[in-house]
Amino acid sequence: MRDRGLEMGSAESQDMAKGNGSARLTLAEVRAKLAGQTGKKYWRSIDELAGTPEFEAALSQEFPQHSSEWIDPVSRRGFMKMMGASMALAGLAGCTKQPDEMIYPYVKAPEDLVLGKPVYFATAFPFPTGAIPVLVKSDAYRPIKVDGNPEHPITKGGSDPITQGTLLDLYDPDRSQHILHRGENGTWPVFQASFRSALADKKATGGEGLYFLSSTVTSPTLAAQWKKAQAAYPKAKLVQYDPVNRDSAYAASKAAFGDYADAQYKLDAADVIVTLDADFLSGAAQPGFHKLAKDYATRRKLESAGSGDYGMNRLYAVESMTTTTGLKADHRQALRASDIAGFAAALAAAVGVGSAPSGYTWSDDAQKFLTSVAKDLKANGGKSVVIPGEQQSVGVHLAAMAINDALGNVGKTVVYTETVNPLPSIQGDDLKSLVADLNAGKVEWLVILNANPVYSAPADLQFGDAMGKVKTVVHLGLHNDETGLLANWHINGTHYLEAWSDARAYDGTASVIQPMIDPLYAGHSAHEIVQSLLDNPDVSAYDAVRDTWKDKTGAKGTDADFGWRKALHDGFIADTAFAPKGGGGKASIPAPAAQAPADSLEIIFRPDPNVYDGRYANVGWLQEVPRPVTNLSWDNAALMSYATLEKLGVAEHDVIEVTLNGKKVLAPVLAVPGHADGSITLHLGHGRQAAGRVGSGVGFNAYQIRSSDSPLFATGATVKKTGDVWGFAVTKSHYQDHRSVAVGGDGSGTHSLEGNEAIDRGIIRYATLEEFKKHPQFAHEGEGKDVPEPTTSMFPSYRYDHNAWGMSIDMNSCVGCNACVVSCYAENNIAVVGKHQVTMGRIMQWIRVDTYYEGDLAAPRAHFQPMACQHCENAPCEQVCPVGATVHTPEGLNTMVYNRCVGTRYCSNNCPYKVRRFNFLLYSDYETESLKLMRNPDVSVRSRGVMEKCSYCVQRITATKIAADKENRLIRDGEIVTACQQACPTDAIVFGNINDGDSRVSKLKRQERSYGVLEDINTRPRTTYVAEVLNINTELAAARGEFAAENS
Amino acid sequence: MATKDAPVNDPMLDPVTGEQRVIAPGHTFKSVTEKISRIVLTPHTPLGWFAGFTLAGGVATMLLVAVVWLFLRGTGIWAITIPVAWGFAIINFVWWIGIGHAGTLISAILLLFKQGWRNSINRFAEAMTIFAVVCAGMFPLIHVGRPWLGYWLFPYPSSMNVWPQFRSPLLWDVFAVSTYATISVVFWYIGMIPDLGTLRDRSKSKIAQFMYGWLALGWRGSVRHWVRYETASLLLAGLATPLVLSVHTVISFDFAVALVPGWHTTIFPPYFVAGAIYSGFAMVITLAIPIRKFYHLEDMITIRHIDNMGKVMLATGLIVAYGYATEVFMSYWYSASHWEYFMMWNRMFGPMGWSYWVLVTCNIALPQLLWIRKFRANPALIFLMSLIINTGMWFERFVIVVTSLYRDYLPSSWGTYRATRWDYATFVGTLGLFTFLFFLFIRFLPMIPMSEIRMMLPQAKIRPEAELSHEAGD
Amino acid sequence: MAQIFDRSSNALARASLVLTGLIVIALGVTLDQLQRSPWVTRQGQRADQPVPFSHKHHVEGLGLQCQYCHVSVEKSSYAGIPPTRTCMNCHSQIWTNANLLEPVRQSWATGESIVWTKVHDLPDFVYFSHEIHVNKGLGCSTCHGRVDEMPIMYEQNTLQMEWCLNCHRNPKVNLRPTSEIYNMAWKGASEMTPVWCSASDVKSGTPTAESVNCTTTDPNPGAGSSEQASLHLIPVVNAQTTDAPSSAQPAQTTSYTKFTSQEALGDFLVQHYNIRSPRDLSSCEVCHR
Amino acid sequence: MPEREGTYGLLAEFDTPSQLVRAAENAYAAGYRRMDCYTPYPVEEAAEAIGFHKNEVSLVCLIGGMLGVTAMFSLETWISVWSYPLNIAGRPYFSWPAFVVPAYEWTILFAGLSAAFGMLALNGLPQVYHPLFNAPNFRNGATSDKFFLCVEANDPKFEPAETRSFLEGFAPVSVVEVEY
Repeated sequence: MRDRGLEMGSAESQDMAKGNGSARLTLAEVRAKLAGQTGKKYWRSIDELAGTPEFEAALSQEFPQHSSEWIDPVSRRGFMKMMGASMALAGLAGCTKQPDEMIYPYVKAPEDLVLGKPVYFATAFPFPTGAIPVLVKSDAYRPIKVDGNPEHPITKGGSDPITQGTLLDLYDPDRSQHILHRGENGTWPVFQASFRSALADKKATGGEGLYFLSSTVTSPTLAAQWKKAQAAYPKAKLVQYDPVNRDSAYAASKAAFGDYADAQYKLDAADVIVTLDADFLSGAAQPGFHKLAKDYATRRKLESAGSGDYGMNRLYAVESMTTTTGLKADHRQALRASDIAGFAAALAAAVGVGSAPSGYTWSDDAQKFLTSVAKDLKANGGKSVVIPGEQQSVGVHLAAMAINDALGNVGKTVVYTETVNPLPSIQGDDLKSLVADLNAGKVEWLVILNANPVYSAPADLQFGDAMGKVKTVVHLGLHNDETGLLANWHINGTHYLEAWSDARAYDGTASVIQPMIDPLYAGHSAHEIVQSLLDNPDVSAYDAVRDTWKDKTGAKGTDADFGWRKALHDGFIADTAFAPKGGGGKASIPAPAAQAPADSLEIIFRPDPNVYDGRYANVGWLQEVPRPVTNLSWDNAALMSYATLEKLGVAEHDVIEVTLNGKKVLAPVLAVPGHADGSITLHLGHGRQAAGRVGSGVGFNAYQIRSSDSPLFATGATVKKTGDVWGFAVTKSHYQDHRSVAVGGDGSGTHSLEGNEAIDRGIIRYATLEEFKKHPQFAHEGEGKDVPEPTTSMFPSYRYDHNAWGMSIDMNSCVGCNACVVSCYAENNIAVVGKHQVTMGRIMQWIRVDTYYEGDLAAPRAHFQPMACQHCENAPCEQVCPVGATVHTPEGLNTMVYNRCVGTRYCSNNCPYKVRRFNFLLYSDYETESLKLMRNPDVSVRSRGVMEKCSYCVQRITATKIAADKENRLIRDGEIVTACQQACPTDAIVFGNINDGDSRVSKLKRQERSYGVLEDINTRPRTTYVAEVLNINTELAAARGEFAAENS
Repeated sequence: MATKDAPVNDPMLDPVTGEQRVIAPGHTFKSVTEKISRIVLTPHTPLGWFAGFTLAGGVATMLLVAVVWLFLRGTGIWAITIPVAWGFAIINFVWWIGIGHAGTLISAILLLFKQGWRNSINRFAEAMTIFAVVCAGMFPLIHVGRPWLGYWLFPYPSSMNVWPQFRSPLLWDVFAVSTYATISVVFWYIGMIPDLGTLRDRSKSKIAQFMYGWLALGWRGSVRHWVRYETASLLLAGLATPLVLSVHTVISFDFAVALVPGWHTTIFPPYFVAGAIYSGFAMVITLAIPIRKFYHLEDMITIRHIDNMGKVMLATGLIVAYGYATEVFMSYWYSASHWEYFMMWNRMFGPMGWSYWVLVTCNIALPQLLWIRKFRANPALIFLMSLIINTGMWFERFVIVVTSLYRDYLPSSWGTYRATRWDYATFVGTLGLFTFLFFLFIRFLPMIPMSEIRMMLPQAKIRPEAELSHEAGD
Repeated sequence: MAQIFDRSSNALARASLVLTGLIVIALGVTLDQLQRSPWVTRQGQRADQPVPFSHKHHVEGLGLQCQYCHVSVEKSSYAGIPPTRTCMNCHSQIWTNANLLEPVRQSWATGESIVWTKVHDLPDFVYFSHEIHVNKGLGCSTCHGRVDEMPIMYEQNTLQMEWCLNCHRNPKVNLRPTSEIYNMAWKGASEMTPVWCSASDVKSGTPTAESVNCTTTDPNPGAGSSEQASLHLIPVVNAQTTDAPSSAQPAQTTSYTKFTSQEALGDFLVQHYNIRSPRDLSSCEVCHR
Repeated sequence: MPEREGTYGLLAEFDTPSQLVRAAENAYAAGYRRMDCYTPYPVEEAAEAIGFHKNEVSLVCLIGGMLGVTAMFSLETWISVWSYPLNIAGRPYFSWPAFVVPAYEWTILFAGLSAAFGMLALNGLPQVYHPLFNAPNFRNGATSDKFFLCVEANDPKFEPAETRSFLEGFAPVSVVEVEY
């Protein structure tokens, strides 16, 4: 196995050299090694379509997968279906009887189980940036939905795509299911025996040569266990490494405080927010995302009626890669990542700390931006905050600290606490020294805990080869991944929903992580492994965790377990939040390195918004859900601005060879509006070799050119055109508007056609705060923005006299993070269709976040619009359905009756919002066992040839109605929560009864800013949008000539 | 039409009117009967027929394969997607139905207008109608996601207590098309009964006699029968006329009733009908010219016919052109609707604008040649023109279906459409099926109605007593 | 020239025409019948089960409550199929070595489920909830028939959509007091079997089960057949006991109405149980999601 | 049908329609009623000659049409208003404008079928066996190029010898006796 493993390694490195060149053979090899089910349709088609080079080559022909069709099992089954179909055609369908179904009752039924009623458990999802407290819906003890814990002070119920996606991660059929020893099946006892005997030898030497390499340790218990172990084996070493880590922040805090510290921002108190490449609105990659997003949004809901500025905050963003944060910002300045340190220093100087960096020159716009931001900050001392980017240099963090300190924000909008992660460390340096020890042959036992360094370590470290020098490598992980395949021992790990552990959230509040289900494949957790170093090796994780928190979860009166049970019930342990450190630390801003020459090309490495550093590469939902900003599904790309595109003389879809200090990678080009010129962003986490059937071979592996010295961004890259072309699965068409003014364009040719149209058509309506104060009715002024009278129709309107369900979406709060989309996938059993189908435009998601770019695509403003079925009262789709498969309910839902649908697709044609989705092929997976466990039992799984769409989560409505009817009462406002609403971290989505004047939704609909999309064609949508209001800095706007046009 | 430029001694010119004759001179009841029935009753089939028949059969088989694959995999094998959820299937459907219309028009409307010249072409025009409807009717069924549930579109007492939804134009189609098919077949068959009698009486082989005998239902040409028969034909014609107009109107409703910009327009019914006749006549010519050559029917299908059909095409072509013009006018200026405006701009200059210009060229520009009489009188040229027009009319439907759908209301969900090999296979396959059926028809049924030709011979004129007595004398 | 056909052919020809018509009609009728036939619906068919469990014996004979086995019928959409333990509660004492019960003991010993064949099998896209039906006054026997008289379980009704709709379009014909849900012999109100009901002044929020008290025995024998009677002597009983089958004792100081027709009773219950309107109940999303 | 014996009638064959018409006219004048002409294409004059003027096909057609429209329109109304009323796109249950189209189609369908089958029925077709087919020359010409006048034996005025000579007065190609 070792040798074959090395072959693998070398084969891989060749492939890496060839970038995403034909990796098929290796892939096949890897898959052969993966012990998992095979031939499951869904997965088969996925990895067939997942953008392997062969496939891409075949894209030119219309139908790539046909070659293989006849031999795959589907078609054979297909033939049976065919027979069935033809019988049916003979008119027998009405009379074909369904086969016998069996009932498997319990032998001993659990006491508290009521079949058919879901149970909710609180736990937490340990993410490197801090625990995300969640509430898990469990049906017959199968977790079927993960959502934010509404009672937790930090998330307040919000979640994010990754948290939602961890559900599919749990049921991923490609998870490693066995312990492997040199490729053969091993057993836990055998491993323990050999491990302990090894330990016994090491005891004498204090654990010399015993190394642990773990992903960031998030569990205080694990930390405690390790500290005990360290005591027992003083010479043993623990190295933590995640390719996306917080080294800059830690280094900065170490410099400032002499000890590691975390910054905790309180945006509810901030009137002015300045981000220095900090993307705090896209997802969990930013520590405290949920709280930050929620606090940010509450200050933009304009609900504090009337007076003054409505308590609205103002957001300035400086960033390199375009992010939702930047696009939501009132003012945005794109800068190369390498310039931001300088900019931060300059900003600091402008507000009176340190001195402006020498030799830095700013563009005119940037200069104006700098001055007015500084001015605004100074004007708002104590009410402002500067947030440095996690993926920015130490300098930026120190500058931010200094500015916040100078402005007196510390203690008000930002506090410093001890670190959320129990064992903070500078991971990059530790990894380097580990590799040094590996190469020096100092390492005898290397135990890798939930990390995948062979894939994700910086290329220059050659981790794979270094690891080859170790006698025994043990790999614990959910998947038998690139690292596992090279290890002597692979131990299948447990998912966080399967095992006991604990973790701390943003503010330090600790949560106990409790298992929702028995380990599906009898996996083992890091706790067990570390525990086996101690003299009581068999202490279970449960006991360890209880022991950690015993004094916080004490007895109450006679009830010994009260505190513990409360902690489990609430999902967090009361008052375990950190106390703020005093003062802002003594941050001195280091002089930034000289500004990189204007014509140099820099590469920025960022975690992928969906699959993060690659650990979620096999989660179909996350692969398929289009990334924010780029709308790119199933791939990563070399992201750059249109200007850079021209400068490099390449076009979108071109495959280029990016060379960075000697290392090369092939990457297809995709333009990103507003991206900083002269730099290319590469998303990490793609190009996996052994992720599984979904994730393997998707995209290219950016780690191949990442170096340990400059892991965040690096200047001095060169680019070469290869002549190949790559088909992207971009879910929104993006054209530039080349129309002359005469035919409705803007004549510039640099604006987005879709964007211009969206504004002209009144789909997007917004105003600046000033305009809003002048014209509160702005959302209804101008052509195409008036609502037809009910009498416009030649028919009398239908009366809805009991409940009338409706939804309101706040365009100000929506940050386009896609949490709602993934949540909808989980709630409604939505199928993953694979790259080819997405490319053809057949993505199945019921809700999507439409992104419209406005203005010059070099520095655009964007608008995010969550779009799902609008449940029009005059639903165009219903009228044209020949079989009445989609009809209106007495409560105004536009229901889709799957089992009545014959699939004419007429409804989709006639839907002006194009929110209907059609099962063009058999998309739902009826075979894979693990996925059956995951499905929501209250929603039908749609088969081939059937239309589907958002149902306002009718299953939840019906459940609530039954509950209410039993008690002969009306449904309370807020009693029904749709899946998207539940997931939304910013409460942008509100659902309820619009006949009830006091319901939140009807209050929102009464707001003057509330408007319906395409209302003027008299569809009477039940979903309405609250128009956006921007709190712009008028001086800056004037200076930069923004909003010249819009001032209506 | 002027006669001077035509040579006076041309036998095909009527010395009195100077017009092109409908039938070449010198034909008797017998010769007509002989000439037409021989084609069917001849014991040795021409090789050319076999060749064509086999070729057509082959292409039809491709259709079969395509459909089987479709049922195996689902409509996903086509290029249809969101937003373009209708593609080739519906385009072909409309196209074929349109072609069918000429048959009914010739047999019904021209009958009502007492256009004698129609007689020699109406039989195979009707046959063409039926086969076209067969090809068309297939599409609504196979294009749905779950074809095996197609019967849900008919109102029948199901155990689910649910019924079709009568507000949907698609359901109107079901009734329109099924009615159209039924009536066309009946009309066709009724019209054939006397000729089947002839075949029965002229065929030598027992089997032929037996088959034609049954089909002729024992027709014996009683004048009483003839009178009822004539009434029935007239009534059927009278019914088929509004029917044929309604059918394409209803089909245009599929689009006109929807709210998609480019579909939602009131001018569709008339210009769909005109378009249908346009393409229909084109197809009649496409068929007539080779047949008349192959079976030497120049006497029955004369230049007069071709010329007239050319005129009809020109006329309908102009109506269609007017339709396009109106569309442009309405969307660019008159409607003052942003949706309409953008739709038309996009249709002409969007990524798929090329298809619009193809259609303009084939349907408006080139057919202007039909003004030239010489052109109309030249079989080869007009045959070519008919092909061009058929292409153009196919593209008209492509433009309507695809270029309206792929960019409609919400810019975020604009898409595109790239036909797959299965789209093409299905379309070409129907062409095969159509010709396949047509070959069977010309081999086993009289493609020109003998009884009606006889009626047009000069001998058919009842002459007064006097001549008769003299005639009786010798 | 001779005739091609002989005389009889004429009759044949005409007959065949007529016949074709008849055949088409016949075919239609057959298919229509077929889709409703037991062959399709399994109505009345007795599947062979691992254990020939007799509801008749357990319910009629031993008088077991429905809920003793189908525990979640009032709490959840599933009525619940009893775990092996429920069987063993008794059969560890009685019939401990009956051959018929071998599968049960097997299951108990091995921990493997007893695999029953589903008798009432709705399609997967139909979402039926026992909970709401039982709580709104639809008794077991309404759908399942006289289970207490079924030695082997079978499907009493077709469970086809049209059958469901019959009731959803006109619930009152099947409504009964929630206290009578488990009464297998319930026949509805009639002259012979009158029902007395009293609505405790219903405010919103009173659970359906408690909003109405009903009894099948005249609450005031004295007052004879008086339609209305105000009672002060009867001791108070709370809703729970009125829920018990045919509780003889209605609540205090409530005026009882006597119902002698299901029509009238149905109307009363529809009003006091807040049964949704037929339009609401026959809306698609009620059963399909 | 009952076996009939003897003569069906006398069949005179002519070459031209004109001769036929003349013969028919005279025969009618001579008081013959039970007779019929057989022609390879419709010769209205001949029908006139033997006194056959109007027929009922139109009436049948009309009835059929009315049946069609009523059937479909009431079906639609019943389904959408009573059987299973559903709120479709906020349209009223009785959306009569939409119901017109199918009703219209069924009008034509029923009318057309009635016209066609009515015609056949009134003509007594199918009748694949007919005594005339016994005539040696009938099937040679009746459906191609010859014109026949048949005076039937059951005509009161029919008198074999007399009628034959009467017919031969019109210079027919032949006069043959047709057996049942």
